[in-house]
This record gives sequence, C-alpha cells and structure tokens, in this order.
Amino acid sequence: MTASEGGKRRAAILGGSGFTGAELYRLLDRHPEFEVAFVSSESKAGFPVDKYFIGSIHKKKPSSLKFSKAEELDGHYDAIFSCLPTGQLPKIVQRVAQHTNYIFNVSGDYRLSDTELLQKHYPETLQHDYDGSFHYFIPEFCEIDRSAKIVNLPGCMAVATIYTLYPLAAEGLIEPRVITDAKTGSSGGGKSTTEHHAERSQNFRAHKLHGHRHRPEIEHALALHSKQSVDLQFSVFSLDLPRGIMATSYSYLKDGVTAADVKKAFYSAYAGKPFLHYFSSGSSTPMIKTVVGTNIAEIGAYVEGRSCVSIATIDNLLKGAAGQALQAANLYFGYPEEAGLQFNGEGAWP
Amino acid sequence: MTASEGGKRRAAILGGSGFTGAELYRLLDRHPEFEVAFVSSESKAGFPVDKYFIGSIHKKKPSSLKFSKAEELDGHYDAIFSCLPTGQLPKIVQRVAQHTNYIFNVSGDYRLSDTELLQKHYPETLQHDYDGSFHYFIPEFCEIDRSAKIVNLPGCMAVATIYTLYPLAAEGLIEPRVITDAKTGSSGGGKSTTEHHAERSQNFRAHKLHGHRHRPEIEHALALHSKQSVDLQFSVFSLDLPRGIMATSYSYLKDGVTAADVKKAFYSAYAGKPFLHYFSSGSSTPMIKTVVGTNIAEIGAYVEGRSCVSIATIDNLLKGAAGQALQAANLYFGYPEEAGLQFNGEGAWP
Amino acid sequence: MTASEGGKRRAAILGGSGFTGAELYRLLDRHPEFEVAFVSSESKAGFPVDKYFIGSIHKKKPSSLKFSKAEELDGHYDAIFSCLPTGQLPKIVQRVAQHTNYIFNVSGDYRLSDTELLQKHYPETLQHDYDGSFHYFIPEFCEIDRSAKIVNLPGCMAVATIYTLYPLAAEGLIEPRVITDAKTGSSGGGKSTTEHHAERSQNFRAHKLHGHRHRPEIEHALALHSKQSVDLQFSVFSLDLPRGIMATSYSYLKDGVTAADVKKAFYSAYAGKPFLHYFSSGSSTPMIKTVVGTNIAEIGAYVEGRSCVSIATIDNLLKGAAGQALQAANLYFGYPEEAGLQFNGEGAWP
Amino acid sequence: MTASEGGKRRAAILGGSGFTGAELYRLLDRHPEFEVAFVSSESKAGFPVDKYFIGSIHKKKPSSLKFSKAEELDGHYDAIFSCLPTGQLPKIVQRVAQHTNYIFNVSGDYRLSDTELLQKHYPETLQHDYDGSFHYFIPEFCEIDRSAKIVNLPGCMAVATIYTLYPLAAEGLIEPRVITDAKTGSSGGGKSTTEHHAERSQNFRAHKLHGHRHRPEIEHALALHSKQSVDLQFSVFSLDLPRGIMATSYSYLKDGVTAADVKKAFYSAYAGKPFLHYFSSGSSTPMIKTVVGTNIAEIGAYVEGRSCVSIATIDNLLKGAAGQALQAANLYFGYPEEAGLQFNGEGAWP
Amino acid sequence: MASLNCLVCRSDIEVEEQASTGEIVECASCGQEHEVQVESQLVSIALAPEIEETWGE
Amino acid sequence: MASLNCLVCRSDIEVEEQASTGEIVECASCGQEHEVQVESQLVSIALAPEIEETWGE
Ligand SMILES: NC(=O)c1ccc[n+]([C@@H]2O[C@H](COP(=O)([O-])OP(=O)(O)OC[C@H]3O[C@@H](n4cnc5c(N)ncnc54)[C@H](OP(=O)(O)O)[C@@H]3O)[C@@H](O)[C@H]2O)c1
Ligand SMILES: NC(=O)c1ccc[n+]([C@@H]2O[C@H](COP(=O)([O-])OP(=O)(O)OC[C@H]3O[C@@H](n4cnc5c(N)ncnc54)[C@H](OP(=O)(O)O)[C@@H]3O)[C@@H](O)[C@H]2O)c1
Ligand SMILES: NC(=O)c1ccc[n+]([C@@H]2O[C@H](COP(=O)([O-])OP(=O)(O)OC[C@H]3O[C@@H](n4cnc5c(N)ncnc54)[C@H](OP(=O)(O)O)[C@@H]3O)[C@@H](O)[C@H]2O)c1
Ligand SMILES: NC(=O)c1ccc[n+]([C@@H]2O[C@H](COP(=O)([O-])OP(=O)(O)OC[C@H]3O[C@@H](n4cnc5c(N)ncnc54)[C@H](OP(=O)(O)O)[C@@H]3O)[C@@H](O)[C@H]2O)c1
Ligand SMILES: [Zn+2]
Ligand SMILES: [Zn+2]
Repeated sequence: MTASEGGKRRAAILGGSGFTGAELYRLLDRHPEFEVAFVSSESKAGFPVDKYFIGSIHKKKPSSLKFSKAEELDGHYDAIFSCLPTGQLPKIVQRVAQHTNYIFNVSGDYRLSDTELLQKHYPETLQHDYDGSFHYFIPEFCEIDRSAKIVNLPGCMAVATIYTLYPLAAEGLIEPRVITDAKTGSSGGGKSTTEHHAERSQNFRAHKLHGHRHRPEIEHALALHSKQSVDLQFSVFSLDLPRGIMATSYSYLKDGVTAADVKKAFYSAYAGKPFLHYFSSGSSTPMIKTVVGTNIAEIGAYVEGRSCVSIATIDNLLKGAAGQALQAANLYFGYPEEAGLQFNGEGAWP
Repeated sequence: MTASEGGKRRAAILGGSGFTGAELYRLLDRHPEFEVAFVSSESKAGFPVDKYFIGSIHKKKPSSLKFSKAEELDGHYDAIFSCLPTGQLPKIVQRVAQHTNYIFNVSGDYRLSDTELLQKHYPETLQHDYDGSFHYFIPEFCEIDRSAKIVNLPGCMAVATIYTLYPLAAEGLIEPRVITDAKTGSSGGGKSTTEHHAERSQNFRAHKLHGHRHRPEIEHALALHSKQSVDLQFSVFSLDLPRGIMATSYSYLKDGVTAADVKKAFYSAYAGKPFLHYFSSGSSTPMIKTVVGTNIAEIGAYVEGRSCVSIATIDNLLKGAAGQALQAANLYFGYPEEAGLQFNGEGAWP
Repeated sequence: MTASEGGKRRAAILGGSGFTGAELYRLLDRHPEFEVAFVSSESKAGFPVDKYFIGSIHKKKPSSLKFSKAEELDGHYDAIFSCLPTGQLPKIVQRVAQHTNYIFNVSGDYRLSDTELLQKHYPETLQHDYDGSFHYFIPEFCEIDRSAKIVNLPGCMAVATIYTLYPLAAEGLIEPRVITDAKTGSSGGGKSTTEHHAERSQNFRAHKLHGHRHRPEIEHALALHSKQSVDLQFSVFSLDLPRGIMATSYSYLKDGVTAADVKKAFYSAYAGKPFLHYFSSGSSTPMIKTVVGTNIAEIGAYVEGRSCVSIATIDNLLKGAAGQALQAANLYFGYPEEAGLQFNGEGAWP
Repeated sequence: MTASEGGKRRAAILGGSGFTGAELYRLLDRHPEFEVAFVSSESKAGFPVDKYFIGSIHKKKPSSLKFSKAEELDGHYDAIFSCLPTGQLPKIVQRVAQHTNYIFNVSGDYRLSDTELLQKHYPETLQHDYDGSFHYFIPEFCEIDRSAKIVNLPGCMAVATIYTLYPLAAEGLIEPRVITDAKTGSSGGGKSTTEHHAERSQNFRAHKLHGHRHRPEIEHALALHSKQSVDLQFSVFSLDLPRGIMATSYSYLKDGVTAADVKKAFYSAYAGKPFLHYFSSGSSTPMIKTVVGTNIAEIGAYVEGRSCVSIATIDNLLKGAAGQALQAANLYFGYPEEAGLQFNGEGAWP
Repeated sequence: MASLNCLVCRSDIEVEEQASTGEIVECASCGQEHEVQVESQLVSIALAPEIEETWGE
Repeated sequence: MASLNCLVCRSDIEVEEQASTGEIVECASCGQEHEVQVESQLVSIALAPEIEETWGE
C-alpha cells in the first residue's frame, strides 16, 4: 500500500452526493490518516464538493475538490468507498477494482453468496463479471481478510438485528423461531424518495412486513457465527424521524437457560468492543435518541421466564453505513478502531 | 330510565379535566341524545368547563357549567362516565353507583376478576367494597348485560391487541405463543406525566418490555371468546406522537392453516362492524395517521408461509377510551352505534 | 344553472390527484348539494379515484369514478374546481370555461391584475388568451360577482396575512410599514417536492425572506378594502409539520390609536363570520394545532403601547385552499356558508 | 488562582441536575483543564452523578461523584458554574462567592443593573445583599473584567437576538424601530415544566408576545456596544423541537445605507470569531438543525431595498447557556476559546 | 481482598481490601454493577443504583 | 498579482499571480466569495457557487 504525499492515504468515494456518501466525506475529511481525493456524482459533476454539502457549511477552509462522474475515476487509491445505489457497483466493479487496494461497499451487492437469493434480491451482482474476491465484514465478528478486494459491509437493519441475536445464537441459547420488529428513520431510503414529508410526518406505519432482503442476510450471518440457525420473521416499520433504527427481537430461551446465562452471553460477546454498548445492569434500555450522531450501538437483553426481548439501536447512516465502513477501513489499515469515529457530541441530552 | 327535560339523557363525567374526560365532554356535547350535567375535577372545581377545554375554543355558545368536586355528585344521571385515574373509582363506587343507571368506566379497575391478578395490578379494586355487579365490555365482541351497573371498557393497548388476535384465536388458527409489539403516543399516560417534551421528542424507546398489566387482560379477553388460549409476550414502546397506538402481533399458523383461512376469519369477524375497518384486500396496512381523530380501528393480517403478522391501529383517546365508552353507551341505550362518533375530518390527508 | 339528476350539482376537479384536489374531492363527496363527476390527473388517468386517495380508505361504498386527463373534460358542470399547479389553467382556460358556470381556482393565476406583477410572478396568465372575466374572491371581504366566470381564491399565506391586517388597514389604524413573519407546513408546496423528509424533519429554517409572490397579492387586497395602503416586508419560514400556517404581523399604531380601537376593529370585522374566530378576550392566542383539519382561521391581536402583534392560523389545505373554494362555491350557489365544512373533529385535544 | 492536583482546575456546578447543568457537566468532564469536584441538586442529593445523566450512559468509567445539596458546598473552586433557576443564586451568593474565584452564572440574576427593571424582572437580585461586583459578559463583545467575581452570561434568546442586531446597531445603520420574532425549542424552559408532550407536539404557538424579560437585556446590551439605541418589539414562539432557537430581526436601513454596507458590518464584526458563522455569501440561511449539538451561532443578513432581515440560530443549551459559560471560562482562564467546545458531530446531515 | 459472588450470575467477584463504600465493581462474567459496602471492616456488595429515568406514563 | 474589485462591495481584492481557475478568494471587507477565472493569462473573478439547496416548495 502506498500512502499519498503528506503521509495521508488517498480515498475515493463513489456515490458521494448521497446520504451515506456525504457522511463518509464528513468523516474522512476529519480523519487523521485519510484524505479524500475523488468524489463521484453523476448529477453534480463539476460542482465544488464543499459547496454542496450542508455538512460543510461550518468548515473554515472549504476544499477545492469537485464532484466527478464515476467514469472519470483514475489513478490509484488506498481505499475506495462505494456508496452507490445497490446494483450500480457490479456494473463497474472490474474497472474500479484496478484503481484501489480495497473497495469498502455499503450497498447490498456482495452480502450474499447463495445464487438463488442473489437472483432474487441482488440480480445485478450475478449479471456482471467480477473475477476478484469479496468478503462480508461485520467489524465486531468477522476476521480481517486482506486477500479480498471487496469488503462488503452489512445492511443497516440487518446489523442492528444481528447485534440483538448474535450472543443468543452463538451460544445456542434460544429456540429457532425468532421475530424481529424493526423501526427505521427516513434517511434509510437514501436521498431519492417518493415519500413526501407531509405523508411521513405524524405517522407510524408498516414499511415491509414480509420478504425484506435483509432477512436472508441476517440468517446467513448468524449461521456463520453460531452454534444454531434461526428462522426469522423480520418486519420493518417507518418512524417519523430522519435517522435511527431500533431492532427488537423476540425469542424463547431453550429449556434450562436462565436470565444469567443470557447476561453472560451478551457481556462476553460485547464487553471491550469499542462501539457496542451493552447495558449489563438493569433498567436502562436502548433508545434511538442517544445513538443518533454516533457510531455506537446500544444493546440490551431482557428476560422474563423463558421470554427474551433483545434490542439494539443504531444511527443508520453511521453505525449502519458510513461509520461502519470507516471502522472497517481502520481495522484493515491497522489504525485504531475508533479513529475518526469519536464525536464529542455524544451524550447531549435532551 | 328517565330522560331529562328537552328529552336528552343526563350524563356526568368523573375526572372530566383529564385527557379522556375532555374527549368525552367534547363527544357528549355534540351527541343528539346526551347532555352533560356534571363534570368533576378536584383541581379545577369552580372553573367554567368551556373556559378550560382547548377543545371548546371554537364553540359559539360556551356552556355555563362549572367543574365540581367528585364528592359533590348529587341527583340522578342516566349515565356516569368515569375517567378517573385507575384506583380512584373503587374508593367512591358505592356512592357513585346510587346516582346512576350505568357507570361506563375507562379505567382499569374492573377489567380483571382473578383475585391474584387484581392484587398485583389493581389492588384498590379489592380494597374497597362494591356490592353491585360489573361487566367487561368490548362493543364488538361482548353481549350487552343490562344487569351490570359498571360497564368497564377495555384498556387502550389491550383492545388494539385484541383486535389483532381475536379472529385467529376465536377460530383456533394459531399456535399458542404470540408476540405483540405495541407502540403508543404520549397522551396514553394522561395529563400528569413527569416526562418532558424535550425528552420524548425525537426519540423512540421502550416503555415496558415485560409485566404490563394489559397482558393478563388480553389473555383473559381472548380466552373468553376463543377456542384456544394464547401465551402472550407483550411489550410496549413510546412514540414521539401525541396520539395513536399500533399493536403488531406475530403468530404462527397451525399446521394446515392457510392465508385464505386467516382472511376468512378476519373478514367474518369484522365485516359489518361499523368501526372496525379490516383491510381485506391487498397492500394497504394500518397506519396511525389515518385513525387519529376517529373512532376507527384499522386492522390487517399478512401471512407468509406459516408466519402471520396482524396489525391494528387506533386513537387511544377515542377508540381506546372516550369513543369506545360512548359507543358502549349508544349500545346500552339503544341508540345507533355510530351516534356522535362520525367525524367529517376522517380521511384528511396528508 | 342546471342541477344533475338526483338534484345534486355536478362538479369537476382539475388537478384532482394533488394535495388540494384530494381535499376538495373529500369535501365535495360529503357535501349535500354537490356530486363529483370528473377528476383530472395526467399521471393517474384510468385509475379509480377512491383507490388512490388515502382519504377514501374508510369509505364504505367506494365510487367507480376514474381519473381522466384534463383534455377529456366534456359536458357541462355547475362548478369546476381547478387545483392545477400555478401556470397550467391559463393554457386550457378558454376550453374549460365553455364547460361550466364557474371555475373556482385555487392557483395563483388570476389573483393579480397589474401587468408588470403578472409578468414577474404569473407569466403564463399573460401568455394565454382568455376573453372572459375573473374575480379575486375572499369569502369574508369580497362581493359576490356572478358575472365573472373565474372565481380566483387567495393564496394560503396571503389570506392568513390578510386576516391579521385587514381590520387595521380597513380602519386606517396603523403606520404603513408592516412586517409579516409567516410559517408554513410542508403540504403547502404540493405533492411534488424535492425536499426530503429527513431534511425537513427536526428543522426550522427560512423558506423565502424577500420577493414572495404573495406579497403583492396581500398589498393589493388590503388596498382594495382599506383606507390605507401598507408597505409589507413578508418573509416565510418552514415548519416540520405537514399542515398549517401561522402569519404573525407586526405593526405600529398611529398616534392616538388605542388597544381598545384595535379590539373594536377586529371584533366588528370578524364577529359573525362563521369561520373567523377572533379571540376577543384575554390570553388565548392562535395556534396551528387547533385549526388543522378545520376550515377555521384563529385570529388575535395584541397591543402594548403602540406596538401591535396580530396573528392568524389556518389549515393551508382547507381554509387556505379546498375549504375556502368550497366556502366560495356555497356562497355563489346560495347554500349555507358552512355546508360541508363542519368537522366534528374540531376541538380534539391534545 | 490555584490549580488542583493533577494540574486540573476544580469546578463546581450549582443546579447540576437540570438541563443546562447536565450539559455543563458533560462539557467540563471532557475539558482538558477542568475537573468537576462538586455538583449540587436538592432532589438528587446522594445519588451518583453518572447514574443520573442520560448523557453519561456511554462513559466507560463512570465517576463516583455524588450530588450534594447546595448548602454542602465547601472548600475552594477555581470556577463555580451556577445553573440554578433564576432567583436562587442571589439567596446564597454571599456564601458561594467565598468559595471561588469566579461564578459563571447562566441565570438572569445579574444581567441588568437598572433598579426599576430589576424590580420588575429579577426582584430576588435586589432583595439579597451582595457586596462583590458582577459583569455582564458576551464572549464576542465584552471585555474580560477579572475584578468581577460574578460573570453573568446572557439569556439564550437575548444573545441570539443580539447576534442579529449588533453589527447594524454598532455601525448605526438602521432606524431605531426593530422587530424580533424568536422561536424556541422546549428545553429552553428547564426540566420542570407543566407543558405536556402531547400538547406541544404537532403545534406551533405563541409563547410570549409582549413583556419578555430578555427585551430590556437586548436593548441594554446593544446600547452599551452601539452608536445607536433600538426600540425593540420582541415576541417569542414555541417550536415542537427539544432544542434550538431562531431569532429573526426585521429592521429598516437608514437612508443611503446599502446591502454592501450591511455585509461589511456583519463581516467585520464576526469574521474570526470562532463560534460565529456569518454566511457572507449568498443564499445560505441559518437553520436550527445544523447548530443543534454545537456551540455555533449561524448568522445571516438579507437586504432588499431598505428592508433588512437578519437571522441567528443557536442551540439554547450550548451557545445559549452551558457552552457559552464554558467559552467565557476559557477566556477568563486563558485557555483556547474553543477548548472543550468542538464537537466532531458538527455537520451531520440530514 | 474479599471474595464475593455476583448477585446475578453467581460468579466470583474480587473486591480489593482498600475498597470503600460506594465504589462500583463490575462482575467480570455478566457485567452487572455492584456497589461496595464496608461496615466495621466487613465488605459486602449490593446491586448498584440504576440510571434513574423519569419517563412518566 | 491582479488587482480586482469585489463584486459586492467594490473593495480591492488581490489575486495572486499563480492563482488558477476555480480557486476561491474572499473579499476581506465583506466576506463575499469569488471564483478565480484565468483565461490566456487574464485573471478575472466571478461570484462563487452558492451552497446548492433543493428545498422544494
Ligand atoms: N441510507 C442508509 O441508511 C443506508 C444504510 C446502509 C446501506 N445503505 C446503502 O448505501 C447505498 C447508498 O445509499 P444512500 O442512502 O447514500 O443513497 P442515496 O442518498 O440515494 O445516494 C446514492 C448516490 O449514488 C449516486 N447515484 C445514483 N444513481 C447512480 C447511478 N445510476 N450511477 C452512479 N451513481 C449513481 C448518487 O449521485 P447522483 O444522483 O448525484 O448521481 C448518490 O451520490 C445504497 O446501496 C444503500 O442501500 C444505505
Ligand atoms: N389516556 C388514555 O389514552 C387512556 C386510554 C384508555 C384508558 N385510560 C384510563 O382512563 C383513566 C383516565 O385517564 P386520563 O388519561 O384521562 O388521565 P388524566 O389526564 O390524568 O385525568 C385524570 C382525571 O382525574 C382527576 N383526578 C386525578 N386524581 C384524582 C383523585 N385522586 N381523585 C379524583 N379525581 C382525580 C383529574 O382531575 P384533577 O387533577 O383536576 O382533579 C382528571 O380530571 C385512567 O384510568 C386511564 O388508565 C386512558
Ligand atoms: N398546497 C397548498 O397548501 C395550497 C394552498 C393554496 C393554493 N394552492 C395552489 O393550488 C394548486 C395545486 O396545489 P397542490 O398543492 O394541490 O399541488 P399538487 O399536490 O402538486 O397537485 C397538482 C395537481 O395537478 C396535476 N398536474 C400536475 N402537473 C400538471 C400539468 N402539467 N397539467 C395538468 N395537470 C397537472 C397533478 O396531477 P398528476 O401529476 O397526476 O398529473 C395534481 O393532480 C397550486 O397552484 C397551488 O399553488 C396550494
Ligand atoms: N434551558 C435553557 O435553555 C437555558 C438557557 C440559558 C439560561 N438558562 C437559565 O439557566 C438556569 C437553569 O436552567 P435549566 O434549564 O437548567 O433549569 P432546570 O432544568 O430546571 O434545572 C434547575 C436546577 O436547579 C436545581 N434547583 C431547582 N430549584 C432549586 C432551589 N430552590 N434551590 C436550589 N436548587 C434548585 C435543580 O435541581 P433539583 O430539582 O434536583 O434540586 C436543577 O439542578 C435558569 O436560570 C435558566 O433561566 C437556561
Ligand atoms: Zn455476574
Ligand atoms: Zn466585498
């Protein structure tokens, strides 16, 4: 790997004018080790990046970097972050791969490997050749695999759900049938939406009750890291909030499993993970408001009898996308896991 | 029963300065057959009712009625609506019962009959003598019992949940283990709350994950009207909305039960009920926004494989309390079920 | 005028799939004297109207009417309500006018008559021939002119502002320089907007500080009905609400004018107007929440020394558009002014 | 001044369990030069501070500090931050002053000096002896006066308004009559409020139209630093937001003053002030969403003809209270003005 | 060094000799926080105070 | 070093010889941003692009 002049690593962002791309730009821009040298947007090509991002209005020295079309990508980058809509990266991946060491991809393109599921949920992935290798990577559970060029991050609702179930599945504590009722804010759908503010505002409604493509991802990820498989009912609801996800999972403990076993499983799985805050003691429960604007996942598990309710909350654009991708890049490049991901705003209340 | 002069029935409201009391006052005030002759409030006693209610600012002829203390209740009323905090009516019920034909009670006091459960959830009910009879009454499912003086309405989250499960349980279509994830707006807690607007705003969080007292009520109500009993995991969450409840229930169909069976069960249970709008066809799902300000419950059931997700939404202050009580009174007095409960505002969007 | 069979008047709605069109459809559908016989939409042509409107989900008997393209308009209508985007009606007005007695237009096309201002703000009006006459009509202030085929309703922010200033200007009580700070919900911009929910949510920001086209309309309307002209600074801000407008006007009383003079002016102007609720006494001030879902304008004026703050709130889609148009139609056809415009939901709180 | 062991300065917070106190605790806790050694609360005395603050849930090492009653204050502190309700500090100021070098006070007690105004707005200040001196301090405009023991910070709405008017008044560019329409979130009223979430939610309403005690403060502060005095109409409105203030001021430019003069005045007053972001170029306008969670004031001025609209937005708990107090303390103790006040979350969007 | 048991999962918890009342010790297996109580040399533990939430309802 | 005038307040703005097209220079009196344009050695300035907002309405 070659670091750029000034010692900083060169990063590119594809789909940099969208919600997750904007967050990545903001994070990389303050990161001690990266410098953003290329940002793609088809519709804004030629426009100065720092004049477009609301997130840059408080910057004292706006950069002179301008958006380029994705096809203008040239030269070598230590890391390329892809924030394109799902289905776009596969179309250009062969070419993009030649310009970088790693592609950190927040889209869904390379999360599944089963051909049938790919055909159903991510057909573009199958339709376009890619002769390199890829790796599904959740920073807290997966091994770093430096041989894979594409490091594919998890889905935002998928990963929140996985945080609620991983210790239970890994230790084989629960019966297979599990239900997750997930709620999400409106930025989860990206900047192009047909849903009007006036329609979403003052409402709470179902988004997708059956057939969400994060379901096979969750089942697959848990199977990989677990003693047992789960049979998941996964339903998603829409909140009148710009950001944030809560995943609430309902499971039944196997005969003989106690509340203390559950506590031990969560604590041993999550203690020491810098961004996973497991509420080990008592009455606190995860909330959306205290994770928004942070890379933190709040996690809790609450047992009564054999019934276990486990909850995780995250910011979909940070821990669910841009923050997660940067956390992965930190690990891949050997930087402190928390580099560029500590926000002093954490803890503002109310 | 004696009708008052002018032919209208005399109604009293206990706890009339609270959220549900204010709604009842508003509804009764426009009802063709009732006239409100007494409204109790301990803290506002002596203050003109129409000067206190925001809901009366657009009234052209404010009434001269003033709040009285509950102990000042005197004379005879055709109906007394009790909107006191749970635990208060039992203290005065012996006296109140002498002044009326029926007490329509929106509090929890007379919803359960099991002594152990009463002791746990409604201890005041046991502590005070009451030698009359009472009746738990859901307008759509329960027989009118004119021998009971207390007509106790269901809990707001309980009834929304019951609407999601009744057809499934009544027809014995599901396995016993059921999960309900319920979400509620902030008026559900009544006017005295210690939760600050700034804390609830822009948040979504758990309210009570285990041990909610609506759980035994739901289990009991379903058992009464069903071929099967359910074992319910019931968890409640707080929305940043003033009004509205969504109850989402997750169940597994028994072997051999089909999506069509579920449709038939819901349709036959709910078709023709004036306030239960079952979405029999297609893609519509219940929302909070379209039921707020109405006495309507939107209900849907969505099956994939053996997994059934059934949803109901209501306005907690109307179909969950004041509207439900008036609907009950309409039935008890032989008026049209919808009298005073049709709001031309229904359908405003967005 | 010919009434249709069944005695109801035939109405058509142009631009019926938008926010104001949907409200008009809802209102006319319940109106005792009108029946909707034609609803235009370019994008939904052929789709059943009652399957499209969220506002119709609770209707027991959906109508079989389908959307048509505007060019399919045929036959005769007692009233045509135009809810097209501003600039569209002038293109087809010659043809549309042949099919009806009156066009009630909620767009801005025929609000101004000054050529220079038209050129700046409504150029389409000048570009297309129209050989009939038109009339700017505020139900509370303007004479009915049955000779005009186009009855053009006021702008939503314009009319809220006019309600705050009319009595002051009409009586010549204030110095000419006036400031209006208006705040609006998101449905004010219609269904096609590029503003994402996630961007508007949790924000308050300026929408247009100078140069809003409602300013000349307000100045013009006040001049018509007043002893004095005003020189208005008019700025508009965006609320995180789906519906509702508050206009707050700041003026200085002329030397010698007292708080009592202001009270008298407002009271004499507004008492008896069914939809204008002037808070004549005391501490109540207009709010958005209590007018949403109604055709009511809440109005108050608060004087200290020579400084006068006058406020009006309305629902932009009702009193600001569809309700106002129906109120006008009621007056033009000699029906009770409130027909079809009383919502029993008025007064729901909180 | 004596620094504590470990080199950090000892700080105390009075009224530390309230909204501004909690923010100060959060900020001081991360500040490189201060350590919090005492936090008062009457109602929580004895309870561990880090178990009370939601803002501390993500802290890895909770402190063992407990709340104490204010009367238990003992020993010496480099700085005492008073976040008591207005009217409380004067009762104990003589004693508190003995324990510290400076009292940074966010309440209103020592903002005015005119006896008549004090009597009207801050009577407690007059009723209790205090033989030391005090100083009204806006970090950007006021000289540091180390002889004053009480450094009184400005009111939150006052300071936002002052930011909109200072350059105009200082340069004598405007006519005296000025109007400010200010909007505020709900945390501005502190943790003890009688306003229910359900009432504030989905509303926008007037809070105080005349007679707000920030008005004399603004007039006084401008007079001190200006060539001219202003005659202010100051009205405040309530937003359905937890945090944030927008002050919008309307003024008329004196004859001959141009838009460029206004730009120059704002730019020369604010360029280089680390927390004042003046939008010198064009179309950007201050918003609430982008200042929440920061110590930044966004400021803009927009001229058309002789009409000037100037706007400032701040976070009421940070730039309006706790952040402002810490900024003042940084200046008094010679630390970098931005120490402890840079939040990497700045710029998150949407 | 007092050897006590976690009040939730029964695992051993070591509390240092010089621990003082009010100190918080976490169980190393399940994370439960305990508050140390020292009374006339005798060390014991109780569940630590929880975050206090005043949510109403 | 080209000497130009602010397009808003007329104050002098100095643009360095080696400035290249697209560079942003601020007016020192009023803060207005300008974008440098170099064409065949000739330096000029235009108002810089504004933050692009797509608020709708
Ligand atoms: N939003 C979330 O919370 C979240 C969380 C986890 C993962 N993700 C995933 O992250 C990806 C990006 O999401 P987002 O929310 O940032 O979406 P977004 O806001 O819609 O942004 C998409 C970006 O891709 C560009 N783009 C759009 N169409 C393109 C095309 N045909 N070819 C090339 N570029 C194109 C857009 O730029 P122009 O329109 O300017 O060309 C924009 O920069 C998606 O795959 C999404 O599933 C999102
Ligand atoms: N809110 C809902 O959505 C909902 C739904 C279904 C059922 N319910 C049930 O309905 C009942 C009322 O709820 P709410 O939300 O209307 O409550 P609320 O807003 O708190 O009103 C309570 C009423 O009772 C009065 N009151 C309070 N304490 C009293 C006492 N010790 N003795 C006599 N009167 C007293 C209050 O008047 P003063 O304070 O002026 O004396 C007020 O009028 C509760 O039992 C609740 O569980 C509520
Ligand atoms: N929203 C308010 O609060 C409000 C208040 C007062 C006045 N107004 C005015 O009322 C008018 C309508 O506003 P709105 O909010 O209802 O707008 P909207 O939601 O955008 O609806 C516009 C309607 O016009 C149709 N339409 C769009 N483009 C068209 C074209 N080129 N030719 C023919 N039909 C077309 C649309 O149907 P398809 O797209 O399906 O073809 C839709 O039915 C505007 O002039 C607005 O200024 C609005
Ligand atoms: N909120 C804002 O945005 C803002 C902005 C600028 C300035 N301010 C000013 O800052 C001050 C504090 O505001 P806040 O919003 O933080 O208020 P708050 O949330 O009500 O907190 C007040 C604090 O004072 C304590 N307290 C209450 N009554 C007391 C008494 N009689 N004696 C001693 N302590 C008492 C409270 O603790 P216990 O109840 O636990 O005893 C609490 O710690 C006020 O003067 C306010 O005007 C506030
Ligand atoms: Zn343990
Ligand atoms: Zn300049």
